[in-house]
Amino acid sequence: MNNMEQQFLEAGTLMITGMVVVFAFLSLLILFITTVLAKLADKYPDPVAPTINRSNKKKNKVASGEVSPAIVAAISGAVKRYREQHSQPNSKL
Amino acid sequence: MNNMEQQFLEAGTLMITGMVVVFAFLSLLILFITTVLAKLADKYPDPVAPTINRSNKKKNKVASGEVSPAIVAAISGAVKRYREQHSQPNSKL
Amino acid sequence: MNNMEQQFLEAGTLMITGMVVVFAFLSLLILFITTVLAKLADKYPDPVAPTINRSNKKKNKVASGEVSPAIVAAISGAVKRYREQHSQPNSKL
Amino acid sequence: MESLTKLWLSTGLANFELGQVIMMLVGCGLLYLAIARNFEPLLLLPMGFGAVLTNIPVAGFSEVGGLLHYIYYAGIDTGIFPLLIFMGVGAMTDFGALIANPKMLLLGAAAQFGIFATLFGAIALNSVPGIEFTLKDASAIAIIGGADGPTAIFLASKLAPELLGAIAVAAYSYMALVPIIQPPIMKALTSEDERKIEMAQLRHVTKIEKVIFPLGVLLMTIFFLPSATPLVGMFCLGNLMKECGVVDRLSYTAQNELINITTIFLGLGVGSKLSAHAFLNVETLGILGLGAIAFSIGTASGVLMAKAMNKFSKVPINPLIGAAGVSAVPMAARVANKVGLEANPHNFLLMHAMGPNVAGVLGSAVAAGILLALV
Amino acid sequence: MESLTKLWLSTGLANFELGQVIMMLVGCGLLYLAIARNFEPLLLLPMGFGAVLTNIPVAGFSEVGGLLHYIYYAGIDTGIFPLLIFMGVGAMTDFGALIANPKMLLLGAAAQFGIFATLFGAIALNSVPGIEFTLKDASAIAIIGGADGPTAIFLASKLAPELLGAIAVAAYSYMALVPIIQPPIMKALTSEDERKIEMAQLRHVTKIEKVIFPLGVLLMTIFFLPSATPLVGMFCLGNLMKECGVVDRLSYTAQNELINITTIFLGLGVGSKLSAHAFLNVETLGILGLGAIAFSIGTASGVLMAKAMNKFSKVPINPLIGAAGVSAVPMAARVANKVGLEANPHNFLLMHAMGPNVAGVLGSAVAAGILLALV
Amino acid sequence: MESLTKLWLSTGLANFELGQVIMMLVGCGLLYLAIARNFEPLLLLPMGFGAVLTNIPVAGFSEVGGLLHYIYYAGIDTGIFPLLIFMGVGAMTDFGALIANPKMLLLGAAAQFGIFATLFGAIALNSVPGIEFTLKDASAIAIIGGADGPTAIFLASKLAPELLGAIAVAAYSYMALVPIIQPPIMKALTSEDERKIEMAQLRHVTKIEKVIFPLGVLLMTIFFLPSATPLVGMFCLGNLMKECGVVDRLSYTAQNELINITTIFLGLGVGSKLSAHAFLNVETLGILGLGAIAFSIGTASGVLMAKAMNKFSKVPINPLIGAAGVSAVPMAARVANKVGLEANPHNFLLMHAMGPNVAGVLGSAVAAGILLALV
Ligand code: NA
Ligand code: NA
Ligand code: NA
Repeated sequence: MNNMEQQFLEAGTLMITGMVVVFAFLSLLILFITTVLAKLADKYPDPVAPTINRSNKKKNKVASGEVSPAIVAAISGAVKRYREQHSQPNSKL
Repeated sequence: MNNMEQQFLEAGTLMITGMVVVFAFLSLLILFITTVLAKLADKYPDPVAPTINRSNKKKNKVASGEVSPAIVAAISGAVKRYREQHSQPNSKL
Repeated sequence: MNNMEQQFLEAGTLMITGMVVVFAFLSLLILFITTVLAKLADKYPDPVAPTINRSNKKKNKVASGEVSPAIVAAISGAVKRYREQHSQPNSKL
Repeated sequence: MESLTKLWLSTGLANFELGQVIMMLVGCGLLYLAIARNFEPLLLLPMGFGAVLTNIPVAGFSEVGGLLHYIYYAGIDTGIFPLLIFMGVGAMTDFGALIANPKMLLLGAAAQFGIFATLFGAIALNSVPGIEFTLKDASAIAIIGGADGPTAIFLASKLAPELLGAIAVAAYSYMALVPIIQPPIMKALTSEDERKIEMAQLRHVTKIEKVIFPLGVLLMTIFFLPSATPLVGMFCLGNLMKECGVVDRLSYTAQNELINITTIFLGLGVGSKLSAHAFLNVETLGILGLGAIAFSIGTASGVLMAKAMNKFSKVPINPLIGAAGVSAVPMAARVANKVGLEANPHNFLLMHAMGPNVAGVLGSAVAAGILLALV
Repeated sequence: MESLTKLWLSTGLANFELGQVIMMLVGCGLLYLAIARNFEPLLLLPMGFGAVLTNIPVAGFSEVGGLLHYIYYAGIDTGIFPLLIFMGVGAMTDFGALIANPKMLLLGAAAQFGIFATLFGAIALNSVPGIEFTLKDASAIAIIGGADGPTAIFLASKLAPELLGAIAVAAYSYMALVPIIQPPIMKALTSEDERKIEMAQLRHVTKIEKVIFPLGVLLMTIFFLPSATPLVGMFCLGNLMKECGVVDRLSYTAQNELINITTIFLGLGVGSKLSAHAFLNVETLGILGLGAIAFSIGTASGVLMAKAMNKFSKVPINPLIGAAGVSAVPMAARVANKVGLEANPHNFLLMHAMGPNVAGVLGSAVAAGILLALV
Repeated sequence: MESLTKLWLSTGLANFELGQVIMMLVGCGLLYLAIARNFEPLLLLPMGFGAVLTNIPVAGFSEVGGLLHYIYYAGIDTGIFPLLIFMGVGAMTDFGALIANPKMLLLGAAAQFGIFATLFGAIALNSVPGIEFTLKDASAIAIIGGADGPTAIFLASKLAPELLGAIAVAAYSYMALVPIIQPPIMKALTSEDERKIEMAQLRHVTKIEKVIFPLGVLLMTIFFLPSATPLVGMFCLGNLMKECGVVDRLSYTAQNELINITTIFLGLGVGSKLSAHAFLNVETLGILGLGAIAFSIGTASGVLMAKAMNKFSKVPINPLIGAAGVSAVPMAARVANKVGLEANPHNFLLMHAMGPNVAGVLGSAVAAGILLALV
């Protein structure tokens, strides 16, 4: 058996082993998600957001996660400006 | 004198020396604060803030340190969003 | 020729060589700017900003680069506050 | 006069070797791709710049005492930089789409076929005169098919450091070319009807699932493939910091300052391996060719696996999302979305494609671990 | 087949030693405390993760060439990481409350009795078979009573590096337990009336005082205790950067990016010392026990000193704030405030407790310097 | 008793040497200049603090195992810190004003005469007993005239590391003194009429020019002066990151966190070279004197060159902007603006002075390259 044949054999073994292990590993991960994680999700559900409160709030004031796009644009500009003010050219550093 | 007795003796000496030095050191620091710093505070008082100006300002516009909580909430959200926009998932880094 | 004379000679040579090279180098850079860069600037002008659109926009909403100074002040304060909230004293780190 | 001669002898013009000139042009080419074509600029820009610097005659950037020498040996030879990048990427990654639809992991597994098939190709290339790839070389090259930059750099630094430059260039180039390479393959392997398939909305994923997931992944890697734990471990650390919600300041730093600083240095350090000696040979052509093959086979395997799964699945699966299994986050997912929209304007696949997309990151880290363990 | 055998022999399952499994569980325990119980998560999360990583068989995280090996030797063995953390903490600390009421320094001094008394306990424990603490070991353990993480890590890395893992775990655990450990001691040693004492409002502190204070502290440390200058010096540098007002960008970086990056690495590096060999022995139990003693004695000493001072002081002093003298900034001050509010709903002690609290940081740095100089 | 003796023998008081005391006072002087006088505080504050720390007896900050020892050898001896600073400065620099008016480069060239003329002065000083400057020493001193901190530190670390402390102190002190040193020279060399000259508005500079400019500068440096490529290369990398617009997150990090972290360490490391042995000798006086000469000659050369150019130029050139050619960005440009406004309240020279100002940065990096190549 010459060298190249041997290398092909090695590569072939590696390919088969590799794909088997990759599939086995990620399949186990599926199992982990569908069993362990699913059970945990049942047992520890996310706390329900106080929806009634929220919709009331929304009418009165802007909730922190729901800023209007115009304000976001204005603020993004301001933040950028703020940052630029704090990184003035200062070659003598 | 066996080994353990000697160690106790060392530990005891260390305890006494240690507490004496800690108290001495921090007492000197008290002295430093009540003499040197106090004198410096007298000699170089903080510049008085122009209070009249300020209260006028306050009526007309929001001073930078006194943003209303609602705006702070809105901005905090916006800043967070801004930051998130600048740290998008990019696995190919 | 004693040592110091020799050193003066070296320093003099260095001075002349140095100034010649500095001038030559930066003059070449002038050439580079006036030829290569100028040509590039002609060939690839900056895309013209859609000015008509912009002035319309401006009337309706605050563009991101043109936030009013009052808002910038408010936001700068808020950003500062936000940052401070996120860097609370925590000596136990 | 003597002084001017000395100065002339110290100029680049008097010392250039042809190889250095060519490699500088390669560096400039990378800068062009980064800046003008927006090809993975975060890494190709510092990498191209590093390639220019390392080939400057006389300056000695990559010799003992030179800046790039320090950067390479401190951060890349040790594997530290790619691992820090991986931590930051972990802190940017949302596994929600994958947890909601775990079968997508099979697509991330299938796409790794590109890696292992390429091993064959690399050995076959040894029949070309001037090319002599060991199995280690072949493995380092094949990982390009994983479409994951830090994984490729980490593996290459361990298995074939002398090929690192060419491998990194190929890896990032093909990742940038995802929108060009993948669509024809995706369209060739799917019917119009398949591309039109709409998928069911994903369920809500709870916080506890997201927190435990990285720990579970790490645990399984520890059990079955410890050689992959440097990569998977740092990735899971970053993801845990993001999801746990109690160390936001660390998570924020890992996703921003730390990854930015590391990216600059990683790029420069990888660029420093782009010397004429290491790059200008027929092996580099082989690497570029094999990389393209790995990438294409990976894409095809993902699509074919998704087609097969669609056959046997109760809920419909659009085969296009299989292509996202190569990783190249988030570009491959966006490509799947785009091709899907072309067939059906109401078909938004982006979130569905994020599942196989992040599965592909895990898949290629697992593949890298297998290669490290066996080669 | 041969390949599968090789792969199996490279798995964690085939190579686990019992000690490694147990230490991984310890690491998971730290992660649980950090995430689910919010116990000092900024350090316990990376520390727990480091403990898991370092105990992975085959992977070699803490062997030459491994990531944690580099982190430990570059940053902890050299003392650099704790000193950078101390600089950042200095840049976060406001000495205003202490300057306004300097007598509080005596409380910060008294609370260090916990440290020195523990030296005795450690020597006494030597009579237990299997425990053999040298005076250096005892000193490194006793510093847990200082309730200051970086100080404990710095001292342990100099005096007893092989105990570093256990000492760090104990130090951060007890600091997280401040709200549970301290209140019973505080209540046992004070009467209801004492807990109700309201304190006079603090005077305004000028800028010049705040700027000169860190310089004065450094100067005195130089004169009397140079061995404490690494800790005190970096702390004062951070504080000076904060207060001087002319290097805000440096101060901001020291308090944020730099301390965050260092915290991640410090946690991982400390975690890497949590190997079975170094942790799973009776000495660790001794360390946990002695740490609890040191902490409790420190709390008690602070309260008793405050009671004594209240007797002789013209202005009333609430003895509860003495407990804040152990440091554990700002948690101990908050605990004093909370216990005070329970006795008297109008009694806000938080600002008053910040004085002894930051005094405790200086006190334990001084104590560390004494131990470094004499042991 | 024995213990107290041991403690006393470990105090600073028992171990002080006179030189250490004096050097600490020098360090405090730097802190004073930084904080109270706002003299280049970003660097003088950590530098002054480092000077205090390194002279503490017993503590061993700059001995093997000490913090400053690690900082110095990792970052300054290798040249890494000044190069990172230069990258950050490049990312902060806008070459627009220079590209719009490229003749300004001649002013940046002329101002370097201060550097080369000082070489003469340094040799002449060798006739003073106790001073013995080699040509390397003289070159490292002369670069102070370049008014560029990182360049001075980089060159000194290569040519005369034992003079590094004094050179850095002198360089930053004179840069801070720009508003005091320059105006008299500028007024002495110009007439009232010349100072009143208003300059034409600058043309718009396109994006492509700004992107290609740093690459052109680097290319020319590679061709003609490879020894300057470490400085020029990192500067151009920073500038390219800023201008190209595709790696904003890297550019932002280079200008902020990375440069801030490096600045803290650079200052401490430079300060660690301020030992009595290296600083308290007549050579330091020589360095301070020569630095002042270099600075003044540089300013004068710039102004005279601008006068000459004004004679031959079609568009008017205000000679004041020549003084900005020494660099000291942006202070020198502001000084030119201020002196111009004094003569003519409608004369805004700031943007015009930015051209020679940034040209001066390139000029002194070129001068440093020449000195590295020839000395
Ligand atoms: Na992949
Ligand atoms: Na303490
Ligand atoms: Na200059």
